[in-house]
Amino acid sequence: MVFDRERCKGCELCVTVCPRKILTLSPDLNSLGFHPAMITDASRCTGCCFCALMCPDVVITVLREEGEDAARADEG
Amino acid sequence: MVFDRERCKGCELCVTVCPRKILTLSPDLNSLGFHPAMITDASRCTGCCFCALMCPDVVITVLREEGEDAARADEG
Amino acid sequence: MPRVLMKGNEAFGEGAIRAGCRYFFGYPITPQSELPHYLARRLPEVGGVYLQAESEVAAINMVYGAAAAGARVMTSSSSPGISLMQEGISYLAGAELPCVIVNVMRGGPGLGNIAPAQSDYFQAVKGGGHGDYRLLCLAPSSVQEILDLMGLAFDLADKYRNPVMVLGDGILGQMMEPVELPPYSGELELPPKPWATTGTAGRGTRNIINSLYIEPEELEAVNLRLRAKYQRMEEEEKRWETYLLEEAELVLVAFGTMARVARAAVERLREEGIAAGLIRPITLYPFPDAPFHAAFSRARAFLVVEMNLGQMVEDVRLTVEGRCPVHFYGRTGGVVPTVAEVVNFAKEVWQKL
Amino acid sequence: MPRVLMKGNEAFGEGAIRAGCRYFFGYPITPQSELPHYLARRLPEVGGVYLQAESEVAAINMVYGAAAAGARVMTSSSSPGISLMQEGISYLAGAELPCVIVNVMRGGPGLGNIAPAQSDYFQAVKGGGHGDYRLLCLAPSSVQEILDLMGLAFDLADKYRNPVMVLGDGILGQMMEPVELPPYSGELELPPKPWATTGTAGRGTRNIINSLYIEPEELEAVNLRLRAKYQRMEEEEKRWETYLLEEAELVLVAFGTMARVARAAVERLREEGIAAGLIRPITLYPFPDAPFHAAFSRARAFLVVEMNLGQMVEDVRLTVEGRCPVHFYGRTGGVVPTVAEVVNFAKEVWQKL
Amino acid sequence: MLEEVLLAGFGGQGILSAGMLLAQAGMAHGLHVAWIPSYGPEMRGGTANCGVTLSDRPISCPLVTEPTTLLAMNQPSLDKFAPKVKPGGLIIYNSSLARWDGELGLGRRLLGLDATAQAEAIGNVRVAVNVLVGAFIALTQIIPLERVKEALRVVLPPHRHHLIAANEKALEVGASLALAKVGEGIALR
Amino acid sequence: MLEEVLLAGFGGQGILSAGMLLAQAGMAHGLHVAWIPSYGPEMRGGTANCGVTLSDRPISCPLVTEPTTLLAMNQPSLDKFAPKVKPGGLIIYNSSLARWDGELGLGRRLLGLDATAQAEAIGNVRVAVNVLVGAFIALTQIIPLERVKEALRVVLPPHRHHLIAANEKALEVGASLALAKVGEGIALR
Amino acid sequence: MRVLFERTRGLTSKPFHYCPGCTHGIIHRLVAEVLVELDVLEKTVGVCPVGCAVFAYEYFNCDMIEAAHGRAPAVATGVKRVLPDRVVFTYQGDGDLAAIGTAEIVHAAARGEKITTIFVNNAVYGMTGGQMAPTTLLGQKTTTTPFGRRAEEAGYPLRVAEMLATIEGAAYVARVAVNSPKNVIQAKRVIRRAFEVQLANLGFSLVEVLSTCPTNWGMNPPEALRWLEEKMIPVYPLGEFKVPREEREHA
Amino acid sequence: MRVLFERTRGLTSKPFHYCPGCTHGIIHRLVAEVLVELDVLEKTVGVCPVGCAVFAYEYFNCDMIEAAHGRAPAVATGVKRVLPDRVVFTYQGDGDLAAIGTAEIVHAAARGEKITTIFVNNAVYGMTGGQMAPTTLLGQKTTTTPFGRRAEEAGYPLRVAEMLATIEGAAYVARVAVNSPKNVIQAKRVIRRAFEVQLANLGFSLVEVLSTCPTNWGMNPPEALRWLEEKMIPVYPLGEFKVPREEREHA
Ligand SMILES: Cc1ncc(C[n+]2csc(CCOP(=O)(O)OP(=O)(O)O)c2C)c(N)n1
Ligand SMILES: Cc1ncc(C[n+]2csc(CCOP(=O)(O)OP(=O)(O)O)c2C)c(N)n1
Ligand code: SF4
Ligand code: SF4
Ligand code: SF4
Ligand code: SF4
Ligand code: SF4
Ligand code: SF4
Ligand SMILES: [Mg+2]
Ligand SMILES: [Mg+2]
Repeated sequence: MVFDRERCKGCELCVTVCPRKILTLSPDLNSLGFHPAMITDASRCTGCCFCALMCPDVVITVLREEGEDAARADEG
Repeated sequence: MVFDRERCKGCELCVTVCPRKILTLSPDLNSLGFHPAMITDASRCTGCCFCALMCPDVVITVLREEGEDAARADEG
Repeated sequence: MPRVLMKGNEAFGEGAIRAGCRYFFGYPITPQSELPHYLARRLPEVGGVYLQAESEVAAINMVYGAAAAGARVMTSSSSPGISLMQEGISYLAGAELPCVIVNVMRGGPGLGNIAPAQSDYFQAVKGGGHGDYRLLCLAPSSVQEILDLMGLAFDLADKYRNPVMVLGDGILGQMMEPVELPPYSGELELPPKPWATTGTAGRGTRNIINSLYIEPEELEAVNLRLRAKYQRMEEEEKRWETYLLEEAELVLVAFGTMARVARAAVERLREEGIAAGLIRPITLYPFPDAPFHAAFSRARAFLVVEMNLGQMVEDVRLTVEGRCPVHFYGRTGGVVPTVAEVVNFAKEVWQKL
Repeated sequence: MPRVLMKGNEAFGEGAIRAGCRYFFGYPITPQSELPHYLARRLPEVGGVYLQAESEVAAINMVYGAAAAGARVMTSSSSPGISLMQEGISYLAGAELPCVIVNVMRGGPGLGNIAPAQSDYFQAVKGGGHGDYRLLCLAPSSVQEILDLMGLAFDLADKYRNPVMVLGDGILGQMMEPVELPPYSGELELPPKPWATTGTAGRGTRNIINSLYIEPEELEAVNLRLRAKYQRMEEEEKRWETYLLEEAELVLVAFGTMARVARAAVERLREEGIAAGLIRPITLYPFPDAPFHAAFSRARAFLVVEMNLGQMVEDVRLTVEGRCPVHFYGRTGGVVPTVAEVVNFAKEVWQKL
Repeated sequence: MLEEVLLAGFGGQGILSAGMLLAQAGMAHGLHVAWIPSYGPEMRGGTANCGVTLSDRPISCPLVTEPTTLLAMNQPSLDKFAPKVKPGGLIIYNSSLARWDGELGLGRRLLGLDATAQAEAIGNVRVAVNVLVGAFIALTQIIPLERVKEALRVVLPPHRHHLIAANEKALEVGASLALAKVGEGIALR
Repeated sequence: MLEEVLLAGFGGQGILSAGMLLAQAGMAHGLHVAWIPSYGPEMRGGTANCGVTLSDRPISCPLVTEPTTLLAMNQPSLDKFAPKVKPGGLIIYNSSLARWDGELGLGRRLLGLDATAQAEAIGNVRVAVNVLVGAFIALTQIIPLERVKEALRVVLPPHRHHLIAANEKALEVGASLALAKVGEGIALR
Repeated sequence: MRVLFERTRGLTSKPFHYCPGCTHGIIHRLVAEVLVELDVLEKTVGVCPVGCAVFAYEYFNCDMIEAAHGRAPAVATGVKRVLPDRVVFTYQGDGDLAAIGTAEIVHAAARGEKITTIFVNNAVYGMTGGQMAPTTLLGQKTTTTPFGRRAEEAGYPLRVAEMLATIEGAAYVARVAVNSPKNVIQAKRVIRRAFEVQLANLGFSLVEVLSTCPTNWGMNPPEALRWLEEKMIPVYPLGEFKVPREEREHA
Repeated sequence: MRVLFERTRGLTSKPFHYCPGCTHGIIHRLVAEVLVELDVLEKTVGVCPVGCAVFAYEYFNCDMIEAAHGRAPAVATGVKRVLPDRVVFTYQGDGDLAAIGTAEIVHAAARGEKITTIFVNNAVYGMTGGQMAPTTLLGQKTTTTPFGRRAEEAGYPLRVAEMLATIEGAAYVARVAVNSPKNVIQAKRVIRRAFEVQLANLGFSLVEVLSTCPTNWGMNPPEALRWLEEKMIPVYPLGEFKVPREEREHA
């Protein structure tokens, strides 16, 4: 997961829709004056992209290590 | 039947819809330059008012002698 | 008298209510939206109707209907929306229907921006629509004056059976200033409108509201009747304010928001020993010529200052008719000339005299 | 050159086609409907598009789109329809899009009538829409000149990236006169429009058509750039015709249809020994001042004749600036002043000199 | 030389085309010409009229407000426009559909021709108006009748060219009737 | 005497109301006042600002382009507007959300107060802006602080009157902090 | 003598200016008769269009307002809001209502404005010389579709009644025709219902009336009746497209 | 590393000016992705509205035109008639399209104009400060319905998709929402279909997208998603209201 911090407006839509509840707002502010979103436990991310689909400011890039998907599937 | 000759524009809608085919255009012109409609055989008129219903210029008044309707009904 | 802090846009609305206006039809646009917001709350309180139209075109035609029905009615918008109303305004003038139209001007042309401007002067005073009509046009320059002129606007509209345009700008609309607001006294007794289309009941004759006269001679007669009205306006309705004009050799001319900047500039120029004065037209149509005639004896130059690239200056030139140089300083696109700019330009003019 | 009898409204259309215009968007209105009728037949023949819009508002915005796409495009209407286009016209000017707008003027205000008039002069030359923009405005006075000026109109529109208004009236639109019509030579080579929004393919950079500049300083810069264009128009594009002006002491001023009546009046006045002459502005904006300056040395009075209650006369007054009396004679509402009327009025002016 | 002709009648009588015919012929003959129709809602009333100006000098105002000649195809047109004809002017009317009983005054001259009847005789009632046009040409000699006949080819759309003969006939009939009436010494009232 | 105050910050910080509070208090104190907000699409950016003019003479132009005082509630506002403050002017900023490290020059004076932290201590983060307002009043003495407190009753809508105490507290805290800093001899940079 | 049919006092005595056989006249009469029969003529304000019916203010024997082209519903809204107890109607052609006035009619319906609209669909712009209307049929020749209306360039006929029937505020929407005595009788019944809906404050009501334009269709009046029957009704079916909710529930 | 999701090149790098959590941003992204996936970005001309999306010309990475308020369909028509082989779309809010622009959208549909309209319904005028829109729900409070929208004065919510689906020239009309990942995925599928309809020259296509306006609804962004789900969708049901004729026949 990569968050383009300076674009984030802290709207929490990603936080709301993440099925794993592993997103939250960072306590510090970006230069726009918003608390940017961050991931708390990247290892639990399923790569479902719900966060990116809902992010109105196209802040999020979702990346996977090759072969990672299978490893995560059993968590589901 | 009374035709307000000077209002008539000779459109023949009354002529077309009269079920008795007793209306026609007069050969002479009114002051608007139209051949006004006229009735050829008032005695055959059923008082159905189709002519008046269709006259776009509200030219026609349909009158009946009292008790005339019954007398005509058998013609129908 | 109680003084309250009021926003210009709200003063347009409250002024209308106190003038007996009970009907507002309009379409939102910045920088005048607080006016509909205010009336959406306030009109129901006084038994009136606030209706948000589907467009400015619909709004001005609803105004036409309500005016035809005999009501005191208004609309308001800002520059692009007023452009859309031009056909309707021409119809209102042609059918001789009274109403008040507020234009809180913004930067143009096109979508422009929402900053304050005065670049719709021509449209307001020369007739932005088709035909030989005129709008009576009022230009307040403070929130208090907005409140006061709205009352005048409705009275003049009824007096002349003509639409009245009240020209503001983004600053006048958005700013808050103290106003004196007497306690609200409720309904006014307004003069009857026997010409209104309210149904024939109790009247017998039919009333018709119309601007179609297929015979040129008839339409010309209507136009001449309208012109007679406009001439009466020219005789009776010219309004203006002057400041230090008596001894003025350099006469600034400005309206609305600009007149406040110009007034401060005049003060500053006087401090620097330059005999400056100010003419502030309050009616833009009819354009007040009297103060110019009063100024000619001493004036060595006029300086017209506007938030546009030179519009009222034409009416000044038409009034001055070459008797004296007429200079112009303007900023446009929503830029407001500062006092310092005006003073500097005025000094340049002065030095070249 | 073959001469054919052609209706003015058709000449607007044929002139446009010969100028390379292939797109027409408009809404029917008397007295210009033969123009869309003509183009509805003619445009498909030359691979063009005739589209009847749902309204004048839609039409002018379709013009905006077609112009943005780089086409030579026009619309036409008559007074009330032109009023409806004012917002769109302001947008076209603000976004610097070239196009041609024909107004075949009729009697106003409001619905007025369909008779010929010239009462939309102010609207055309002072900007009927909002903001500090200007339309280049051409006024033909014969069917031949309609044909010729349409070509000029499209060229000037492209040269300045500005809408051009061509003002006619009911007479010019409805009448037939002989015109010289060279054989139709097909497609023109038109200069490219690298700014047009045609898709980025092959270009790489994005083109944007816009009139929104949220920062006042930016919008002002755009307005100053527009003004520089208008100043260039004032330097390069003023056009006029004079008749017997050299020795004229009484100078008639008229445009369009009225100029023909005025010309006949000048002839009649000369026959009666009065040194009359004529200035016929062909560009109404920019207004041609040169012939006035040429006339000042001899002129004892100007007489402006219009089919309205006094509009161009203001531009004449602004040009004359009090050097000489400016008189006005006008009829309105679709009434056309006769030669006799103009002669009589001119004689009255002359006697009082 | 200036002729300002007003042609007027009912909607279906070919008034506008007859005016164009005159204008086209005048142009071909080297005259300055202008043609202007009445337009707009008037058509709803079922009447049509147009003005044709023929002149040897450039034409100032193409509006025909005081015609030098009126060609009136029906009663309403005759009633409405006859009083507007210039002093000394000419009025030719369709006596099949109109009558004039009153006085005219101002030296105006009046000629009635049974144009509709003549056209029916020719076999096409729509050419009636050209009976009046032919008479006008014959009485004023402003354009050779041949020019007017040639102009039919230009003014009539191709699918109407089969009517050229009937129209030519109407022009001729009108011309000869007019000349005959004048020749008979019948004063034009 | 002329104060042109610019108040600026994020959308939710009560900037516009704080400006109205100043204007209302100024009016009650007999001053000429004017208040003007930034308006329009700027709001989308999440920032808000307004200008308040307080003067003993009629106010010409109510636009505040060169403020004599800036009250900046966040970093973007401080960065954007500090350079526009008049020479010798005053800048009070919310040091909880903004820092100023650079030089100012032109004799401008700078005071940072941890307004957000103070407001949290008072128990309502939304009153933070009034910490700056209180400081402004204390440093300029342009209006008695009592007037400003009274104005709260007028400016706050009735359903917000329960917040009056917190707002008064914020004004007081701001005033005393400012006086303390000045009293401590801390030069306003 | 009994009077079976006479001119209604809902019309003035002014002769119509319409072309011979133009069915605008029939529709005028029906509206006028309904206003008289409902006994509301004296409290009615009518709004005329720009179109051939532009002079309707000379014919309807009640207070009348001439509106700008397409804007009658907005004008009527202004009147009705000021005078809610009056009967307000608009009389509009298909250029007026379905082209330039589209937004105004849609939003009068959306607001459930308590006005009645008589919408005269004659598939053409009558007054201005027979140009294409939004309602012109495919293939129909007009002065601006000289080769017949082609959907590819000029789009499809707009079915106004069907479109407005989707709008909640529209209480009553129907289409009738005046091409035969039977249809005229039905048309009057429907027009009456439309005004009754207004009188009952149920919302917006509109009656689309298929009408002839012999002049611009290039036909004689009886042919025009037939063309309406054979060509228009298949594209514009007659019927009620929306009835007030109460009635729907009882249906 | 595999990229599961990244910013599309259909958008410029310019950060959106929208309020935090405003779903205009999601819709922008979907349109941009579709244009890239259909490989038409370079031949696309977009038309922006006046409304919060007024700056869309800074975001879509293709040629863009700023239209007057409500007139985008007319502007797009002008473009498409000149450049029939280009892809032309309008992006419009509910004030822009369903109020002032009603006539233009209805007639673009009636003409079967080969353009695609993305219609963002957020039940409010966002840009101008939260006034009532034609789509505002009954009871919803806005700055011009301070006591909640009442049908009696302010009329009923306008169902644009249903209304336009009655129009013959409208080839594809659908309503989607962007309040959940599932709906966003569906929205993209529908937007893609709409552009495919244009590419296949089948006529006019419109996708109504239910969108949030947290700022003017007075909610935080997650609450706004919920309000859309619970309040808007019941009034504005999702689905396809019109599909191209061929597909209907195969259905
Ligand atoms: C703003 C404006 N645009 C155009 C016109 C010209 N115009 C007058 S009536 C009309 C159309 C008439 O057609 P319709 O509404 O169908 O009525 P009909 O004549 O067929 O009864 C038009 C385009 C006008 N008067 N005003
Ligand atoms: C002619 C005109 N009228 C009004 C406006 C003001 N205006 C700008 S945007 C807008 C409405 C925006 O609402 P919507 O279309 O729903 O878009 P949103 O902001 O909600 O996305 C209005 C009324 C304008 N710019 N031009
Ligand atoms: S990709 Fe899915 S699981 Fe991972 S952070 Fe985003 S929403 Fe949560
Ligand atoms: S959805 Fe996007 S903008 Fe909103 S908090 Fe998450 S990353 Fe930031
Ligand atoms: S009333 Fe009936 S039968 Fe009698 S004339 Fe009329 S249509 Fe014929
Ligand atoms: S329908 Fe009326 S106008 Fe037509 S011919 Fe019969 S009476 Fe005359
Ligand atoms: S033009 Fe058509 S609609 Fe108009 S009056 Fe004539 S027949 Fe009727
Ligand atoms: S006002 Fe509403 S629609 Fe506009 S950007 Fe903000 S949240 Fe989005
Ligand atoms: Mg029609
Ligand atoms: Mg919206």
